[in-house]
Amino acid sequence: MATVQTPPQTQLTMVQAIRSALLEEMERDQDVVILGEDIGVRGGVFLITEGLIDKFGPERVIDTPLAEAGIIGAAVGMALYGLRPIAEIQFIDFIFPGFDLLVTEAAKIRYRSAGQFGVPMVIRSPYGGGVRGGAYHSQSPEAYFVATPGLKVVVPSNPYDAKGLLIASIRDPDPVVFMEPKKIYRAVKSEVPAGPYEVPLGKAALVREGKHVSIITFGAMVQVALEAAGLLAADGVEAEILDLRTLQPYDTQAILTTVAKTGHVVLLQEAPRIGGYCAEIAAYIAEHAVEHLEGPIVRVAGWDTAFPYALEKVYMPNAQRVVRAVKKTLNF
Amino acid sequence: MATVQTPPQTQLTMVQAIRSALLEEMERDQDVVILGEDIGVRGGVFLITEGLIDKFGPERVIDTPLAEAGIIGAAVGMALYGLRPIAEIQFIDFIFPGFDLLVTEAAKIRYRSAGQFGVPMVIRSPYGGGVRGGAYHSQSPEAYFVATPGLKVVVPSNPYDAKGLLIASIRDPDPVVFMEPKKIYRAVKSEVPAGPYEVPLGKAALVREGKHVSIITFGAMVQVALEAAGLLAADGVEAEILDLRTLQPYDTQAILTTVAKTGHVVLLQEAPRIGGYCAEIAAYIAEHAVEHLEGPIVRVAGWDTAFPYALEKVYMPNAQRVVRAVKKTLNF
Amino acid sequence: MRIEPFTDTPLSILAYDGTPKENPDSLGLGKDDYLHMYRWLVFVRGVDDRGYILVRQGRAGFYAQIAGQEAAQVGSALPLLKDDWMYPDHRSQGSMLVKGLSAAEWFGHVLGRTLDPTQGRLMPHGPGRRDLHIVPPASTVGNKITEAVGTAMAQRIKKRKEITICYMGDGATSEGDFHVGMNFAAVYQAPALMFVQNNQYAISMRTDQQTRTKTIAEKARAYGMPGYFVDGNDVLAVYAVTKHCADRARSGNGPSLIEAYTYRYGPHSSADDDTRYRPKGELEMWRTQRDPVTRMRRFLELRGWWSEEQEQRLQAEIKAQLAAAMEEAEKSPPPAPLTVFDHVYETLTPHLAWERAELAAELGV
Amino acid sequence: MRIEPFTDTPLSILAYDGTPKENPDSLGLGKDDYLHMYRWLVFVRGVDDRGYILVRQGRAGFYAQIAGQEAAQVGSALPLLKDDWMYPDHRSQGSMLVKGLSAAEWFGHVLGRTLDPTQGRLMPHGPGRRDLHIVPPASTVGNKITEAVGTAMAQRIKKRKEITICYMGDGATSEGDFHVGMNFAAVYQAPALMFVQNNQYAISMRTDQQTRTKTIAEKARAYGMPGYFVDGNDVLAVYAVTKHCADRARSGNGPSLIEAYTYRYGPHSSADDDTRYRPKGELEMWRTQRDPVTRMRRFLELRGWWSEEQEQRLQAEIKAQLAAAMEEAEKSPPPAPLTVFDHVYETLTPHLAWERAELAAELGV
Ligand SMILES: Cc1ncc(C[n+]2csc(CCOP(=O)(O)OP(=O)(O)O)c2C)c(N)n1
Ligand SMILES: Cc1ncc(C[n+]2csc(CCOP(=O)(O)OP(=O)(O)O)c2C)c(N)n1
Ligand SMILES: [Mg+2]
Ligand SMILES: [Mg+2]
Repeated sequence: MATVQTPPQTQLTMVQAIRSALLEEMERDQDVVILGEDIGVRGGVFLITEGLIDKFGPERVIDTPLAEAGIIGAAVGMALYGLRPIAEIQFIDFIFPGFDLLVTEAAKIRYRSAGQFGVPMVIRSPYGGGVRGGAYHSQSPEAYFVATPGLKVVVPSNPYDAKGLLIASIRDPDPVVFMEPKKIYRAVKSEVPAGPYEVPLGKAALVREGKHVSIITFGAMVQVALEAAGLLAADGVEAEILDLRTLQPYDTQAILTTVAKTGHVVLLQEAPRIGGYCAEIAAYIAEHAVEHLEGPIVRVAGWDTAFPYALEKVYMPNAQRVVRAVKKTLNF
Repeated sequence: MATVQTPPQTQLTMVQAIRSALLEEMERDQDVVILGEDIGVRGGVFLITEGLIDKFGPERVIDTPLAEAGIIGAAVGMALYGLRPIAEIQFIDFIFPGFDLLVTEAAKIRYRSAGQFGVPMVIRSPYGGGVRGGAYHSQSPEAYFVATPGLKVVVPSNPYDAKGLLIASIRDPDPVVFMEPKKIYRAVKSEVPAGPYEVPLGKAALVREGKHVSIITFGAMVQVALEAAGLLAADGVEAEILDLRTLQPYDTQAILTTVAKTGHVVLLQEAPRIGGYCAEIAAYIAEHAVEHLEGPIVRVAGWDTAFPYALEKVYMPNAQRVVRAVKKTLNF
Repeated sequence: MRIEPFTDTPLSILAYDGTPKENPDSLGLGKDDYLHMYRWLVFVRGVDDRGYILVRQGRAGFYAQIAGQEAAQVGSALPLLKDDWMYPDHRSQGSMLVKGLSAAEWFGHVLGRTLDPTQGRLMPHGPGRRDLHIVPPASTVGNKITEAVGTAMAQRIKKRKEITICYMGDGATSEGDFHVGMNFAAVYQAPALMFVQNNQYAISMRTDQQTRTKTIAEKARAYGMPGYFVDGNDVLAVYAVTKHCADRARSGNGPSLIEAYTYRYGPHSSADDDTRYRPKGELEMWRTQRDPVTRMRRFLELRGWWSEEQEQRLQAEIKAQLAAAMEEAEKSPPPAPLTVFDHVYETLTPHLAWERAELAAELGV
Repeated sequence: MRIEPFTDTPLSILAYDGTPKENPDSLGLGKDDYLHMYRWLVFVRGVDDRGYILVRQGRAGFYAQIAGQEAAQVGSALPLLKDDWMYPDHRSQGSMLVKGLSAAEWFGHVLGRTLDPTQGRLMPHGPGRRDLHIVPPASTVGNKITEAVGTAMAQRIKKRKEITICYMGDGATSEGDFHVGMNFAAVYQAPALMFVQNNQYAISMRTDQQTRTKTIAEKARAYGMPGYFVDGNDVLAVYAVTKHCADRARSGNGPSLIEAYTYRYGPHSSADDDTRYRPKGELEMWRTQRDPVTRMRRFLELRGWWSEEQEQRLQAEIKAQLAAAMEEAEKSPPPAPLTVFDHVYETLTPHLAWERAELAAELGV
């Protein structure tokens, strides 16, 4: 991890941390532009881009018509030209009208041009449940992006990482899908330095050390893992928590290390289980660390349904479910 | 499996078998309509719908404008109304402009209407490599569909199954993505009965028995697995081959049975490895059958790149790679 | 009113003050019909006001008001027949109520109770009802347009004399699905009404930021389809144009685009802060000078068909009706936890059955 | 020729027989320019003919011929300046060649050799070249339109006097991305030329099955953008209209849609059987009476600038040039196996490095 440089630190929410990354990168580099629905005068529906249009004008803070294919497509065309566009998708559930531009174009142009063209762009978007958003304001579609070679996929779990990962994503030469856990947009604060810094892509963070079981997760679920670890500790079970931070490319070394240490694995995600991201981690472990496993790899995930509105609480993974999963693998 | 009823059997290719399923189901049920690009007078680019427009007219064999969102969206609207549309996507690489209609609408309407509305439709489309199709006529995007609750996903590996699975899909009350391995459209023949029959969704087929290792795969890769099994047999290794046929919902029982029997697993798919479908199978086994594993679960897959044109042979999984994977898990 | 496509100014029958510019009786309507229409305007406004209160009370997670757009919704839904299909968008509850959804169901929907025909599955911007041929809207803007056209194509294939109406906002016309759906509708001459409520904003984006055309209606030119530009706050004009297009579609003469020019009074939704983007005075102007409910009332008064006393009686009657509906909704229980697994597929897959058992164990049920 | 949008008949300068309907010199072109244009027409036809042979020899997996559409491509590419950007589609090799791609590179592309600037990564319907600002097309119809507009928006943001041209077929205009791209281009007044080669078919689908409008050009009305309908087999008319729109865009006056009405002689691609859907006689009519190359030649002959002898000399010269180009392409090796991992990302990820090592072990390299 890049050394954190400078003194002026403040307690910021994730919204504030992300906004400060945008602001500082736009100040640093004229080629950084942002585009999306309602990001100008409205400041974005979560106010992440508040005030940026006043500072940088409508040519660099581009309010767009209501068309995700246009937002992503235009961003790709800008990136090919040499700008560094950051596209906002208002909720990640609405990325699908522009999905073709993402998987067919953004992800593959470097490859199909044999490296002549690159697509240095970021798509940032709030994802996930817990805000009474129902089926179309709650999804966690990371599995689609990860199954697409050419994309990088980043999910911060706290304000410090959010800023550093976003800056690293903006500076990255390849397209990055940056998924922001909206449930904790304002719920969690952390120390965030005032100047620019990078949290490198591809590196996981060990957010809790433990010796009995490894809980591997990311994004908003890190909070749930921490809560579970608290409950487990009361029972004498010390859980190690690995926050992947980057889902693609993921930190294989960190995964192997924790699995070798504990021998027990629980994987935790919000998305439905079948075909979800954690399947990849399970598969990786089953191929490369099977000799360390002392119990089944248990997945805790959203149920394999659409995301419900009234039954949201029943749907979302919670600490109790994680505890049960841990016991399942430990008592194997 | 439904008992196969009737005498007149003929050797058919997959193209012919699929065509006969369409023809017979359209004869049986007035509500079955087909729609897609060039499926009318042109008979489809692979001639699967050849002659159907003459038989059923342009109201039931609907040549569409060039817009996959329209094809899928119109099919959804027809299905909601009570028809049984079968939408053809000319190549599955081109499903993405209509992806939103598939994952946001087709997959979720039954759920969001609390069962009031169903979407009994089939999307059939050729997939996969081996035809010099390059990045956009070769993909195997099943992982996206499987990660979407509400969709069923079916991939036949031979003409007999193709017909029976397609008929079962047409009659199924839920949306089915039916992926046709175009590499073996005309390469493999099998006995196909003349009348209608169903191969039930959700049931795998054991295409080869063996005791040392389980190769779990589907679609065009079944041929590769068989070739590998031949090579292995020469070395005294008896591979069991499970053809999943339905990827969602998949046949957990068949998987557990073969894993318990052999203790060694190789998973084989054409798509890139990371986040691919086989990860789900690995995860399932690692959760529910870890006690039977005597070696790592090894995945053989496409490389994690876009699909190349000139280097297609280097890209596609082949029997040698499967053999190497088998040895890796056996010599563990 | 001559009903012509592609006019520069909105087609209208009533002036802003309710004076008829021409005799609306040529529409074939009589006193009872006018009173009926007015009652609907007052009723849907009442339902919406009550519904919105639930969010402010913290009892609902979301609400998108229709206030200001009642005439567009009532006027376009009244010409529909029982067998016609409706694809509402996230701001069409007025149309749904006219089509047959009950106020109690709407409140049940907003509260996420089992009285909701969609069982609390959706954020509250629209349930559906199969028997009424109302398809439940999703949040996603625009992607019901191609489906609505597919339904209309099916109606034509089955040679039924039915039509399908599809509601969308001005913002939705920027999505690719608008284009694809319009084109399919025209190519197949599907009996579809593409009904745009142009309330001048898509959240914060004004229509002139959304598109460079002066009207939405003229976009129909790109599809060889007629496009009608109508005053969306004039319930009679909306009714007349919709009826005209419905008849046309029903008799096999193909689809139409209708743009109802209107204005929303509330924020985009309960999560919005509209003071950030609305120019000062604009809202007040529309509310005081162009209100669709008041306009129709003035018309009735000019005809001598409506009095202050009748108004008060109507208000009281609706108030009571809505109180009863709310009570019914509140009594309705929320969906049971294990129902979360229902209706992913028609029948439970083995995997879902396993998950259901896991949850049952967790809950001890 | 007055260059006006939304005409009912295609704008043209040369009659089918090559007679000028009006003096084309008003375009500011002289003899050398006309000869230059003609040479390009002959050259791109020659390249294409040779390229197609490779499929018939089984040395390429796919080919989409441009025969019949040479004037549309040459006429629209010639007005471009060096810094302008080009987004070709799957049938635009004529334009790419004019923009600077060499014939040898094209053949290398068709053969999948390293001479291909895109290193055999794509099915052969178009390489790209960064230094020439040619973006490599994908197969997917229509999805480069929004990107092209993004590039044009960037050119405007950076205050460059450049423009971007985006090629597409008639079929592509049915995709949602066409709509979205057109709308963005108009809203931001991006310096973009949306150039439609209407060759009357999208594989088997005739334009009248694709849309209900008479022309593609009139679709521009839905975006508040001018739409020009031009005879795509008249290289002078295409040149004139494109130049007009390019100048307009370059001086900050926004985008245009251009529909070049043309015809393809070959099947859709080497995998197609066009006899299944083409009406009898149609192809022959176009080939014998409206050929774009012949038409320009007749014009030159009428002016007394071209003889049979000059023609033969040109043909021979190009033949030799292409033989050399083909030889160069054939000498170029196919890409090395391990390069399959290059350029997924700018740098190899650990996972790809591991896969690369696996393949190296497999190949013993
Ligand atoms: C595809 C998609 N993109 C973005 C959103 C977020 N969103 C919800 S409503 C809305 C504006 C809709 O405007 P309009 O179509 O004019 O309808 P109105 O809300 O004004 O009735 C937006 C951007 C969404 N729901 N779906
Ligand atoms: C999104 C998408 N759908 C379908 C196809 C298959 N396909 C390739 S070219 C083509 C027709 C294109 O027609 P048009 O745009 O008129 O261009 P033309 O080939 O006539 O030059 C089709 C349907 C595709 N490549 N991409
Ligand atoms: Mg609006
Ligand atoms: Mg064409």
